[in-house]
Amino acid sequence: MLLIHCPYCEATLPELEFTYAGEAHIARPADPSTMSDEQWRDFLFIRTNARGPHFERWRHAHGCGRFFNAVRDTVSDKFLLTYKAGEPKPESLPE
Amino acid sequence: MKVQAMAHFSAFSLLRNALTGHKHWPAQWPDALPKAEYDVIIVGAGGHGLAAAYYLAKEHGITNVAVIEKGWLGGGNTGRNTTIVRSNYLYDESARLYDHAIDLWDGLSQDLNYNVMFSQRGVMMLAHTVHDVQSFQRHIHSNRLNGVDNTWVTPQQAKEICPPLNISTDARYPVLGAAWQQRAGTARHDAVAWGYARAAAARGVDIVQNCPVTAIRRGPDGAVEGVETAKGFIKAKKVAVSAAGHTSVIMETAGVRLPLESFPLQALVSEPVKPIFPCVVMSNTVHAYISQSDKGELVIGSGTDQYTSYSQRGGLPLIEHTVAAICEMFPVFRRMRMLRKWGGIVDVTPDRSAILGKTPVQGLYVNCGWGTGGFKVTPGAGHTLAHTIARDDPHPINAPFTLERFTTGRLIDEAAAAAVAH
Amino acid sequence: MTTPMTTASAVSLSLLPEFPRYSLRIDPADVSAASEVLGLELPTRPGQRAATGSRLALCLGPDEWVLYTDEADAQAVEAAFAALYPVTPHSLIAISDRERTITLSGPQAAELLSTSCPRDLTAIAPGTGTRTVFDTVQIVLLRDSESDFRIEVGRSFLPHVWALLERANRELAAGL
Amino acid sequence: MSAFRIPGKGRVCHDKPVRFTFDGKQYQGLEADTLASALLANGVHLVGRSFKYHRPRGIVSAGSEEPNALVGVSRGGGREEPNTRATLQEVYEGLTAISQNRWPCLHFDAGATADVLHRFLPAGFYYKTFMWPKRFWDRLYEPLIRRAAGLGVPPSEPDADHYASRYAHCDVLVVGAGPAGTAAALTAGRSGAQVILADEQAEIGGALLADDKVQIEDQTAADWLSAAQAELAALPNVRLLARTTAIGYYHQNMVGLAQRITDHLASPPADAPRERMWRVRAAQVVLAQGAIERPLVFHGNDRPGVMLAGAAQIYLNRYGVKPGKTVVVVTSHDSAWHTAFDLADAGTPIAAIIDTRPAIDPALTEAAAPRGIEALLSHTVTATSGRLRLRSIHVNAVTDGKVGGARLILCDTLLMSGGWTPSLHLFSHTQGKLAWDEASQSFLPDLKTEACHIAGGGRGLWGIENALQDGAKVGAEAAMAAGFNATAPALTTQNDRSGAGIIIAELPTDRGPQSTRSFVDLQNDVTSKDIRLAVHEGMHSIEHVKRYTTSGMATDQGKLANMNGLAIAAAAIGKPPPQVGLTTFRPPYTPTTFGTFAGYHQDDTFDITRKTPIDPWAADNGAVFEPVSLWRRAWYFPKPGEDMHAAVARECRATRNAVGIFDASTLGKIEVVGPDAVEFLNRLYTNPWTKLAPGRCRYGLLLGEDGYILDDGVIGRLSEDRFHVTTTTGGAARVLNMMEDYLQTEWPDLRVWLTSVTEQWATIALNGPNARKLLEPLVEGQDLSDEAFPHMSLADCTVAGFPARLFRVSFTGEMGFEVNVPARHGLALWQRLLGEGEAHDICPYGTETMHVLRAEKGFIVVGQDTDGTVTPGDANLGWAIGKRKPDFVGKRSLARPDLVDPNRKQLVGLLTDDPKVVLEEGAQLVDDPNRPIPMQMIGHVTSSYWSEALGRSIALALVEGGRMRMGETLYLPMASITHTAKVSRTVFYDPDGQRLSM
Ligand SMILES: Cc1cc2nc3c(=O)[nH]c(=O)nc-3n(C[C@H](O)[C@H](O)[C@H](O)COP(=O)(O)OP(=O)(O)OC[C@H]3O[C@@H](n4cnc5c(N)ncnc54)[C@H](O)[C@@H]3O)c2cc1C
Ligand SMILES: NC(=O)c1ccc[n+]([C@@H]2O[C@H](COP(=O)([O-])OP(=O)(O)OC[C@H]3O[C@@H](n4cnc5c(N)ncnc54)[C@H](O)[C@@H]3O)[C@@H](O)[C@H]2O)c1
Ligand SMILES: Cc1cc2nc3c(=O)[nH]c(=O)nc-3n(C[C@H](O)[C@H](O)[C@H](O)COP(=O)(O)O)c2cc1C
Ligand SMILES: [Zn+2]
Repeated sequence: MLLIHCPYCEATLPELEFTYAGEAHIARPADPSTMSDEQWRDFLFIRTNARGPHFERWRHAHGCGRFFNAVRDTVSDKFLLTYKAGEPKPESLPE
Repeated sequence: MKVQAMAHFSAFSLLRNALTGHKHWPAQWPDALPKAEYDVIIVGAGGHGLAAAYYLAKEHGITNVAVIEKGWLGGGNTGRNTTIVRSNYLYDESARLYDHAIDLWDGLSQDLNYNVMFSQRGVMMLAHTVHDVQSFQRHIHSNRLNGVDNTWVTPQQAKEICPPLNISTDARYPVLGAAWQQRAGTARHDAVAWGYARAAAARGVDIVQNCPVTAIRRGPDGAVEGVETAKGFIKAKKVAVSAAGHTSVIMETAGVRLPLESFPLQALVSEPVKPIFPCVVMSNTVHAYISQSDKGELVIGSGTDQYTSYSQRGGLPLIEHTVAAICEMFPVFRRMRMLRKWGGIVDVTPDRSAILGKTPVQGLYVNCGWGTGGFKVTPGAGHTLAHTIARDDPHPINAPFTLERFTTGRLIDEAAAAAVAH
Repeated sequence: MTTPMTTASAVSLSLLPEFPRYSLRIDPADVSAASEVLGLELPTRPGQRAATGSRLALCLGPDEWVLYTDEADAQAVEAAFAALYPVTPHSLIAISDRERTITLSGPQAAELLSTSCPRDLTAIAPGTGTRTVFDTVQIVLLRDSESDFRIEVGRSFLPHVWALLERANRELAAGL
Repeated sequence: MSAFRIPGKGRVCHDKPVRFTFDGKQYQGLEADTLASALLANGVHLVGRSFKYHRPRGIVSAGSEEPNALVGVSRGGGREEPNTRATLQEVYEGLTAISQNRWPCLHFDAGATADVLHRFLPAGFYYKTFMWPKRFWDRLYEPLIRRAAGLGVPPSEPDADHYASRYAHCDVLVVGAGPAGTAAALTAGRSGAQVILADEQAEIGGALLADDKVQIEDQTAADWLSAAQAELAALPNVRLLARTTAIGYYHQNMVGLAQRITDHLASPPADAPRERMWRVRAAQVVLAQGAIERPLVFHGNDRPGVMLAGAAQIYLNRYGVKPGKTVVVVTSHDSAWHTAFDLADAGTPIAAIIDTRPAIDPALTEAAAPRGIEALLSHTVTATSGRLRLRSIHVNAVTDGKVGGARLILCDTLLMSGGWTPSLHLFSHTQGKLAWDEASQSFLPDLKTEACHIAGGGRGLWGIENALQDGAKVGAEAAMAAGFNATAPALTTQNDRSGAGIIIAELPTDRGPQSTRSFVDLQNDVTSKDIRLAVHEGMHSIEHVKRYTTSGMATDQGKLANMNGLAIAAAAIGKPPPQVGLTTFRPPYTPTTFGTFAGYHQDDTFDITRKTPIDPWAADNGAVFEPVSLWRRAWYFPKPGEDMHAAVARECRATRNAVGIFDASTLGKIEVVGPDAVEFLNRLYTNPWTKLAPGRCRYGLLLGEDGYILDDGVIGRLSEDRFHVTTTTGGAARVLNMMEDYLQTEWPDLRVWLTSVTEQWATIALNGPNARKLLEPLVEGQDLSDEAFPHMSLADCTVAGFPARLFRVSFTGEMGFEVNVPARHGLALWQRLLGEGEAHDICPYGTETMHVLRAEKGFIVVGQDTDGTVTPGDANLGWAIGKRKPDFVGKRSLARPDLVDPNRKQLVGLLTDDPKVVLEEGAQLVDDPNRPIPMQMIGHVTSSYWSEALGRSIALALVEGGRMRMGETLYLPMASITHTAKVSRTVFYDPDGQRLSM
């Protein structure tokens, strides 16, 4: 069971309060109708599935209710960072 | 072409070797060093990759083949699954593929000259809700018209087949009936990998272990040129990636992004006990899957964790839930003990069906997306993948399992239809 | 469910009758407006709470509070927020019947909670509260003192939570 | 008192005899005995049979690493269990144990023929055989294999016990309470840190429990331990957990502890759980698991009477039990010498100490001489004899690597020690890295991935003083890392028998490799020969060796076998051990009952059952329930003598002819409030919302971004900025989560707030021509006439005196109302309506009738008529799409090539040619039933009922190009009959909707 730092509650809390919400920074296109079938497929289905640091979303569903972003190493399952939704993708990652 | 003599396995050869102290068994597969070039390279020595190599050699006469494995062969999901084999899938495309596999399973021991312990002890899928009943009936009718055996059994019949089952109507998830596939069952996971490896090696295939493929190299025309590995570059005009949970990482190096996510899937075994569990029971509603192996341990499968991971670990809460569900369905097991639990990395597609075929890159083939349920299809996947590689054209059976379907929307959504795992 | 009595209990459990309760959602930038209307400073950190008279507000998230009051005051609260809406839009929803409240008191109350609540209860100071889970059920947990807690639980989840608490309470009483 | 028990010695209660039975024979033990120590005290070594060859086996160890002494234990009432380790099970009055894996009895086991045939049954033999004739596999070979395999007999009755769980948080968790762990806990505890100290033994103390020579701080080990125990028990910030095994080290310092609570009690209190799972989250973890002694591998090393030397020391000093009458020790480590001395001092003759080493600390040989012990250095054991108990051994000198002639030594007990292996199982669970230590020929902890510390024997330290001092130091480090001020006390000892040794797996032998039977994995009967065979056959990875031979896969998970197996495999492969490496350790550390994992999730609390406020009435009135997601819903209300069909037909009739009342409380309800609420719904749902007037409601359809139907429900506009959204029962949580997701991450600029009110409201639906007549007199504040309150209206008002949110909607095609009242009033309102309804022939109906009535009207049920592959167009819901909206969730997907294919499956009605035939839901449709199998299918039945109103069957089906097939005959081939049906519209009843205002 992971421990997750909620950037809104500013507390590190048990995974049972959180739900995973898929890869982060995949913004819904502003005007989907202009997208080709391939572009739309990429938006819908293509994922990085990174081995190593992975940018992903979580929701503190049974807490403050907020969606937020996280960087987690998918090899060790360790969180490197969490940050609020809407904040830019961090340029560098902590060790 | 160096073809290794394969000692014939039989009770007689076992007897003969016993008398000479088992000194004369040859290696089941030699430790190959990679050559500079092959006709075909298969990345990943899981059951699927090894089977593809075997069928390339056996059915297409292509023996200048290497299977390149980053660790030890069979150490991926092939070596860590709950070994359930069945073919009662809903859609025509799936039913054909999985049933093709069952046809190959039946007789595989003899074909490979390796006892893979394919045991048609039957698979029972429990219906706990009215919705389950509707869904299973849909499967049963569809299967019948597709020539796949699958029948409805009442709770009483289910209990006769599987005596430890609790069919009390007071249960939180009462058994309202079950879908029963008699031809389905289990096989010995390790033996499948080893049997294919040995038979492929005997036909000249090189199996290179401890050799991670780090990238796929493409030429100026975009076509595949070979693979970069920990042991250097190896040339090949045809490369097939069959690396389960790691597929997207490798394919990315060829510039192909896939609709895949890799999740932890856990399984566990109990201490070994005398025979108590005659068949396989699956409950999708509570996410628990159970059978008893020939060695006597209960083999139990769980669901996937919520987050992607390559750690082969998985969390405790899920296991607790699965074990609780098993105890609910089989209250006599509460005093049984868990001996060991482990995780695998399963590659899941949006429609929970596989991707098996050509890719946009010339000479690059992919076999992935089997998620929580690709052990059962090992012979079928290998067989059709070999065909696809050899002819550079899919076999009719795997033709629908393309990448294009994610663009067109022609999904093969078994999960949406039934929320079925394994 | 009527208030059940437990035998051989280590912690005394009771079920409160329904009382006026609201979910307040408002933009964090507008909190002061809501505080003014309510006559109490709404805390802005999840977990904190503030009270005045019969009114108690617990901050559950950056833009979410749960408000408690009594029957006599309910109309006034609703009216005040209704008046605020045209100026400062927000959402105030009556949820008096959505949850039920269980009180736990006794020196072993925290221990009882720890049978199914994954939170570190020492980090929930008296006078604070939080949303969390008990077993697989979402709850709001309020700590009133070292040894007094309240669990707010969705009413259809109450029997499950109650059954678990009773079982664990008997277990605590058995002392093993 | 038996010949093997030393009066007054050890920590057992000599004045508290306890009777128990083993294989039906009664024995006496003492309180604080384990079953193993009690059996040994009675001279019983033979306790079980091995897995494969059914060889007689005795007690080898004194801990959880025991591979042989597994017994069945039962205490009645489904409290029976296989494979219990006699070395951990404490005796209690009345304990009943039996031996396993033997037939007809332990002393004579027919299964032992496998032993005679062992040459034909090497590692992996089954992969090579049993293939011909093919059909014999399922019928003969496999059943035979299965019967021979397995160990104990599984329980046959449901377990009567219950299990518990606990979450705990602490600063320092110490695993293992030997000298190292105890000192660590004391040090950390004194600093004020919250400490948990867990040990799987019945008492804390570890090695100290079995050492009566060492003095700590000028006290005997026992006295020091008592004082330490007392101090720890008195510290309020320390929790001591004996009989508690750390089973797994999970992410971020969460450690699972399995506590055994009642298994040692003769009569457990009723409310006490049998076992408890602790999920401990620790800031710092100290692993002080100690070390496990390695057996030696030699011909015949598995006979009853062959035991680990350290175990014998425990039996002697902790339990006051002598292991046998005449003892020989074979070792490569000093520790076994001390065991021999202790035994000799306690009066057990030691025939010889055989040490493989040519030279050792002279102090040892000097200490042996006065005790009359013959010390044989540079010697080896090459054979043993004795069937059910050791009788003699062959001892040979080894000179320059050459094994000399054998000498026979008579003995009934052979104690062995191949050195010690640090216990790093839990450390390995964290994927921490191990480093090979050449000197000790073992793996030691290296790179850590978690905040953990290893102390004592676990990092290869030897000696009580070392362990104590290391434990204190590490305990202080851990406490400091957790933010406390701690200082390690200097703990000094006297008479600490520290020592050294070399690691040796296989003893030198004069026998040919083919004629030895030297066991590496005792339980699974894996011999050194098997391991070499595996390597010879190309298994060059230790993981392959493990799986091919099954070494390390038994219930002790290789605690005894792995290092010896590795040494032998590495030699055969020709690589040093660290290059070959170990197999992966996995949880649980020792086998743990399923009950412990399940915890409270058993019987009534296995899973949540959500019930509506009206459920008690339904239960009292004979409802049959069905589970729908977590809810239980009333399915139908049979009257005495009615079956489901009759009850549903009656409920349908009553609703169509008079009025039916239905509990719809489980429907999801979300209040959507804010200036941008309408915009939000426009973006989310397919329908247009801008023009919906306050007081009116509309059917809403929600898609996933992939274009498939996800949910539906009625959405009412309460005021300009306020909507009441309903969802399906199963979809409630999912839809709210999806709404929050879009709101928070895609459209944070929208000023909208969402609140779940599912449970706030009890929802009662009234449907039928009498619905308004019944309701009208009870409503205040709203005119119910068609003009004032037409179909698809809503209003806040009062119903029967309760504040209510009233909808005029219909899911049945009859005039319908849905009354929402605060949940506390739901039951009262229901009863009131039923009472008032008597005059209007009211009838309660359940979900089945609801399904029939809506199917008659062609209304879909999401999840039944749709399955995650169905678009609005497929479901005839194209009308629900706001054509002029630029975008909504899922819109773009609807334009994908396959989703505009005219031949997609579309929802149609089906009327069977025989009106009496009710089709099976899920039945498949074909257009030509005479094709061979596999037959091309073109659709399937999604809903099918007997329609009481129409006096015939009706069905809905998804059919390829269905809308173009109106009137076409299709076929439904069943197992023994083929039905025919004509494609029809989906609306079967009252197609013009006249009844809505009747
Ligand atoms: C716990 C669990 C239970 C399951 N239960 C069932 C079940 O009951 N029934 C069922 O049908 N299916 C089940 N499955 C799924 C099934 O195990 C898999 O679908 C199947 O084994 C996949 O086989 P494979 O050969 O494609 O993959 P694997 O066996 O995973 O083989 C892929 C190989 O590729 C190698 N590889 C990866 N990256 C590289 C690289 N860069 N270079 C070289 N080699 C590489 C890996 O090391 C691995 O050996 C289960 C899976 C798990 C984890
Ligand atoms: N024969 C001997 O003389 C002998 C044998 C063993 C150890 N020793 C001495 O003891 C010293 C070791 O002391 P130590 O404290 O490191 O080890 P220890 O063996 O004294 O204590 C380890 C304790 O950890 C417990 N344990 C192990 N795994 C556990 C788990 N998963 N969960 C719960 N409990 C678990 C064991 O029950 C044991 O009580 C050595 O240095 C050695 O000198 C002597
Ligand atoms: C069907 C099946 C049966 C197994 N039975 C046993 C068993 O009896 N004993 C055991 O120790 N492990 C058993 N395992 C688990 C393996 O030891 C191992 O955990 C698994 O292959 C995953 O590998 P890993 O744990 O080395 O990562 C079994 C695995 C499978 C797939
Ligand atoms: Zn939060």
